[in-house]
Amino acid sequence: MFRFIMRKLHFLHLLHHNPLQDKNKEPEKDPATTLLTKDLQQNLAKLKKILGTSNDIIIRTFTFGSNNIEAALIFLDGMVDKTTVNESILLPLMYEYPQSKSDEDSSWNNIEDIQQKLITVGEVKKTYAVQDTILSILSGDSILLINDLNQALIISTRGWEARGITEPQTEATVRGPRESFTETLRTNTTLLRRKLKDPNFTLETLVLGKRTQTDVAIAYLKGIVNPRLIEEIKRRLNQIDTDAILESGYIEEYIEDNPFSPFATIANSEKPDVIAAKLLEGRAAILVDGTPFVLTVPMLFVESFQTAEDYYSRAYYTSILRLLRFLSFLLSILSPALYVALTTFHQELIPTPLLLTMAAAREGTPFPAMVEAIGMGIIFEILREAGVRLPRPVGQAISIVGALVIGDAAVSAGLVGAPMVIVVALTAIASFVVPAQTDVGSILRIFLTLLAGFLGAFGIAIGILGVLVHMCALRSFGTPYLSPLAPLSTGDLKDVFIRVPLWDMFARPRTIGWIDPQRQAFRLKPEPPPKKD
Amino acid sequence: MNKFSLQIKKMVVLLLVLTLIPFMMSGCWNRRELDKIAIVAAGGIDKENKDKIKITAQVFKVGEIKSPQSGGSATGKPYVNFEGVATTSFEAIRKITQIASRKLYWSHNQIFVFGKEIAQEGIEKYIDFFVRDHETRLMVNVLVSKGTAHEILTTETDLETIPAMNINDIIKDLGATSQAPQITLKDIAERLLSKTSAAVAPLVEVQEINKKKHARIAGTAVFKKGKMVGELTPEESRGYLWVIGKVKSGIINVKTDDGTKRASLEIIRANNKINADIKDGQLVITVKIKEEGTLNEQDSPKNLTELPLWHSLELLQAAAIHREITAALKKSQEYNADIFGFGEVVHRKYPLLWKDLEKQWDELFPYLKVNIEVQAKLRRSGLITKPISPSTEE
Amino acid sequence: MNLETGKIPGYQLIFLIMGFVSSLSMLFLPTQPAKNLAWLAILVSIIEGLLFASIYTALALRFPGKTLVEINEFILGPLVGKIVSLGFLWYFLHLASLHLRNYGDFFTIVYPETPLIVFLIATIFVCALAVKNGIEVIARCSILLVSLIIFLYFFDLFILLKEMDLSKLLPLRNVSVQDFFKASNAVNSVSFGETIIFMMIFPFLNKYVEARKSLLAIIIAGLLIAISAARNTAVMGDLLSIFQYPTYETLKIVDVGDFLTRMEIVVSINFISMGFLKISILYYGLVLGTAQLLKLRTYHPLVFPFGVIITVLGVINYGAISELIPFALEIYPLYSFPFEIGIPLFLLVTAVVRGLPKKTKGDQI
Amino acid sequence: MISLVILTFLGIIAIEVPGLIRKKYWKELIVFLLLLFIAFIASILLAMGFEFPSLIKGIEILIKYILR
Repeated sequence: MFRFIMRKLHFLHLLHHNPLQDKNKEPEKDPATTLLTKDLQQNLAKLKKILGTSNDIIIRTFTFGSNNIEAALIFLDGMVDKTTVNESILLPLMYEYPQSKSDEDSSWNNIEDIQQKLITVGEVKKTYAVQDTILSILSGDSILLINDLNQALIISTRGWEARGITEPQTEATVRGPRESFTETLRTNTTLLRRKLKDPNFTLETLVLGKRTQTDVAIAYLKGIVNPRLIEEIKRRLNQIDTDAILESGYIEEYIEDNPFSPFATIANSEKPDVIAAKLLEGRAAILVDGTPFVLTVPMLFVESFQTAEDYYSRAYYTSILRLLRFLSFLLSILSPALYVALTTFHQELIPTPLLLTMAAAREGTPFPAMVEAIGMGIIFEILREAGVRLPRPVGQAISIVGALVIGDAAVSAGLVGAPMVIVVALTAIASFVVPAQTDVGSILRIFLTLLAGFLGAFGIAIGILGVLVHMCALRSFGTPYLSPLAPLSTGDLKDVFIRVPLWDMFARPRTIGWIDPQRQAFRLKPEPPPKKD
Repeated sequence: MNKFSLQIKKMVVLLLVLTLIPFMMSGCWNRRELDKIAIVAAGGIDKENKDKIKITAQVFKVGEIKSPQSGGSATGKPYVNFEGVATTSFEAIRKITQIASRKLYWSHNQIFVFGKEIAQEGIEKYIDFFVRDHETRLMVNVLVSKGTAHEILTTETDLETIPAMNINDIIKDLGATSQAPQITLKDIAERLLSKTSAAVAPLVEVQEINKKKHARIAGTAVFKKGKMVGELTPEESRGYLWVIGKVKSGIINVKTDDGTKRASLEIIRANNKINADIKDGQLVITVKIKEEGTLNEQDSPKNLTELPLWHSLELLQAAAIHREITAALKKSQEYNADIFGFGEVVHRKYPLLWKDLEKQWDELFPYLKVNIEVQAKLRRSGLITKPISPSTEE
Repeated sequence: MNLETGKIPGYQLIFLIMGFVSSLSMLFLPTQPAKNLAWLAILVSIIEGLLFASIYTALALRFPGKTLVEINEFILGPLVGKIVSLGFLWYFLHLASLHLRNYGDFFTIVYPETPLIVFLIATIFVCALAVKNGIEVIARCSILLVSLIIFLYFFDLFILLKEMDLSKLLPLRNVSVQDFFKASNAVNSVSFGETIIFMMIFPFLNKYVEARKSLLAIIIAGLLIAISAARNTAVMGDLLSIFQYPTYETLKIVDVGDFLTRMEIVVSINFISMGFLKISILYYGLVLGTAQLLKLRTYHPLVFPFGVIITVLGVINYGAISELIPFALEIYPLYSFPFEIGIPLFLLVTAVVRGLPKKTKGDQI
Repeated sequence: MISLVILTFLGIIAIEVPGLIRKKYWKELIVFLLLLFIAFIASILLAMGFEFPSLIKGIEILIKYILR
């Protein structure tokens, strides 16, 4: 026994060694880390060796100036804007350089001049390191190498085919902005910038992923956000040592507070207005190149029940919707469990006429209610998954077949009772009302239905208590997940079960935006003009 | 800390599995599927022979009541009566499982009927189970049959599907005439627990209409220490209800025009107040009734809404109420059963004196002096102010 | 030596104590001798409870940052202090098991065919999770659960209004003074006196002065129990005396428009959540106290072993529920006397007389 | 039943012990094992159907003895 544990411990120990880190311990042999030399051909050979022979790597060698200076422009086809390369780099070098420099003596090696006077591109940098040049090429910049110079110019020529800004696919709104983030980081930051014209809006970028070299940006509003939150985000991001970041979901999993929790502790959205609002509340956003989904931290549980539209439409109806969403969430996790508990343990709680109807419907069905509930739940999940994955036209066919099979055929064949179908359908619809918690809902639903099948209402209560304990213990970047409910902060309840009018929400959420709590003036309540006497 | 929370998670998963295993293994103890229970709608107890009782349980035949899938082609009665004979209630109920394919489920029991014989012998030993068991309801309506409980549970129904629901609905509508009390098991238990108060229960009988047996409410059964000692007629029953303040509605017929004509008055609301006093060393109970009614029907040609006649109508009404109360009081003193709970009133007023009074309440009650004060008002006269056939004499 | 790093604000203490005090009391209280005056007996017991609680807070405020176990050692010296602490730990252990058993017993009435042990294990497991997560999490759970319970409480009260007959509360001079105080004493020792466990929790308050809020919590919780007792009496009258769980039976009566019937499930919800809180708090105090007594660096490994011990003790506590009520009425007040008032009072008096804690350089709070 | 008890205890050990060893919390480990041993004996006895005397009866006798 003990030996077994020790062996297991040893194994755990091994796991802590990262093979990637080990490989990086002999950096001298890697040509990428060396410096550029003055010999152009040598440099080119080095780069070719690193970049390989892929045919999208374009190495354009040319000479310019009266002295026929050898130079090479290296870029990746498809990732650069050809017009920029042609008109802003090659054209000035090859046409204008001779005129401006021919008379003078060999001051051609003044790279400053080239950078300052010739290249008509916005962003140009110099570098000595091979590593930098490689990275720049791979991310779509062009590299200008000049013979006899041990520096290279990194010319920003990024430009590729990108999807335009479209309507958000996951968060539909009736009222409110319809733009959504795209796959390009720069576009996304621009969208945010346009919403927040504030010098305090800060973007900090870093590159993650050994092989994907994904640009990641942390966005926040200086002065509102808690500096320790930013530090913590950076700490956690820097700990990520993996070879690929393809989507923000990758990052999410690496930086969660409690990786085993079924609850998401990091929010995401593809709507710039949502992200801007969250930044304004004192949160920080993590933008990842290559995905329209932007992460925000810290996330509170109640955030799942708030939508952007809540703040664009009027307060009364929004408040009703809020309550409805909480109800839907409860329904989606509880209704099959309650149905099972009521029909198999607590029949006394069902009003007599209803009980008779339900009993009549159950007459002759072969499976116990719990098996029925779980089976129907699984069938529903299958249908849903099929509907999502299949191409649109087929997806609709699936839903029709599903509805027919479950809703009608199964009932009239006496396989399941009609009330069960109603319960499952209700659950399904309710679970879509709170999209952020849909996946948790599915897990909890099955968990609670099992408990209800074994112990009735007691089982449900024990299950809910367990979940509650877990949720109370959960934190998202240090913020209690159930705040402002537990720990209670009464001021923030203005935006939980109901939404009070905007003019009454003076403060940012206390657990998040306490650095600069007040967000608007008091007494903003609009009033009719005073009556003239 | 991070590693620790990881440990906690591992623990959660592991222990979840561990706790679930025993659940899986020993199955589901209290589970009863809806199609495995027989929903009892009514229970009845009869005397079978010297020391055995017969419990009748009326069970819904769920498939016959509503079958949404197969349309309404229900054949046969939608209920079935099971009978079990044994010495105790519990045993008799368990015996029913020998003939019924499903386990009886009492939580939706609507009514509970005692046969007359068993009521006269004493009900307290048979209801213990129904109060004690967690499945049975305390709010079940209790009644006493003039014959056997079994015959009540086999009566015909017209509007409802099964006799139990039929009788239950009749009892719920008792307020329309206020001629029998609505009594639940809780009320009976409360009265049985009290040393002085006597329990009552509505009385049902079987009446043949068009050769069909129908159940009909026929007054009140009066218990004394758990044994039925007598009956109250419907009128006396209302007298009883006046005193305890449970009259909701009903008709009072009074004779007008020197007893030649009649008028029907409807009771709209009534209040009661019972007070106990000791005057000159004698215990006097004062019952004050305040009643309001409307004139609903008259066959007198006179315009009864004219003031002097109106007032006399009010007095006649008060007198009628007074008569009913006196009749009920007389009966109860005759049976020596304190159905009104006067003892409790005295108890609350004179808690210290009560300790002695309680012991001699049986001797005291038949001669208890009760003052009845009735104040009756008429508020409305319906839609017309004058009779349809106005008087010819002027 | 930081066993517990969590801090709880004062308002959470109110929730904790309310949950703790009203847990069992909503369902079952040894008020049988007081008959229809149960509510009055409870009101009187609030005063006793306040007395007790003020002793605890006085002691806690004298030794800020110290739990009961540490105070014992500080005042009584290492050896005697440890022995006394051991006594307290036994008391907490026994109390936790007693409540767990009581809790299980209630559910065996609702689920007669399910073995008792299932309820004990399921409950103690959830409690163990909470205890593992520390006092902060228990306190946060208490906010949600107590809010829920208060909501349900007023809901109950509302739907029972129809069934109430306030004259059933009378007469006032129905019970002998002896019986009356017997009941109020028992109520005090069962519900308010057990707040001695909070001597283990006061040190984790954000501001130690807020320990005083426990008095407020006791008043609120006491009023809630008293009203619920009055409600039960007004609905059921003398019938109440024959029932094991009066509140449960009272809510069985509910019948609002043929739809809201048999609301006893509400009582079950109440009882599950409050029982969870009460057992968790006792369990937490026990585990923390043991760790402090033995000067351990963490209390986490003790949670599960103690969980098993509590469960086993719960099973062997008593044979039948009929043993419990005489025990709660006759023996329990005596048994709990030294723990609930005797020793705390002695500690306080000793501390005052000896002028403890002496102000030294190291000891500044 | 007994196998379940043993399984539970093995589970508890598997959860707690590795962490304690890794942190070199020997004292805690000893206390843990001691308590677990007590719990184990008690629950095995219970699982085997050993009839424990009623605890509150014992307390009652004790209290009455002290008071006398």
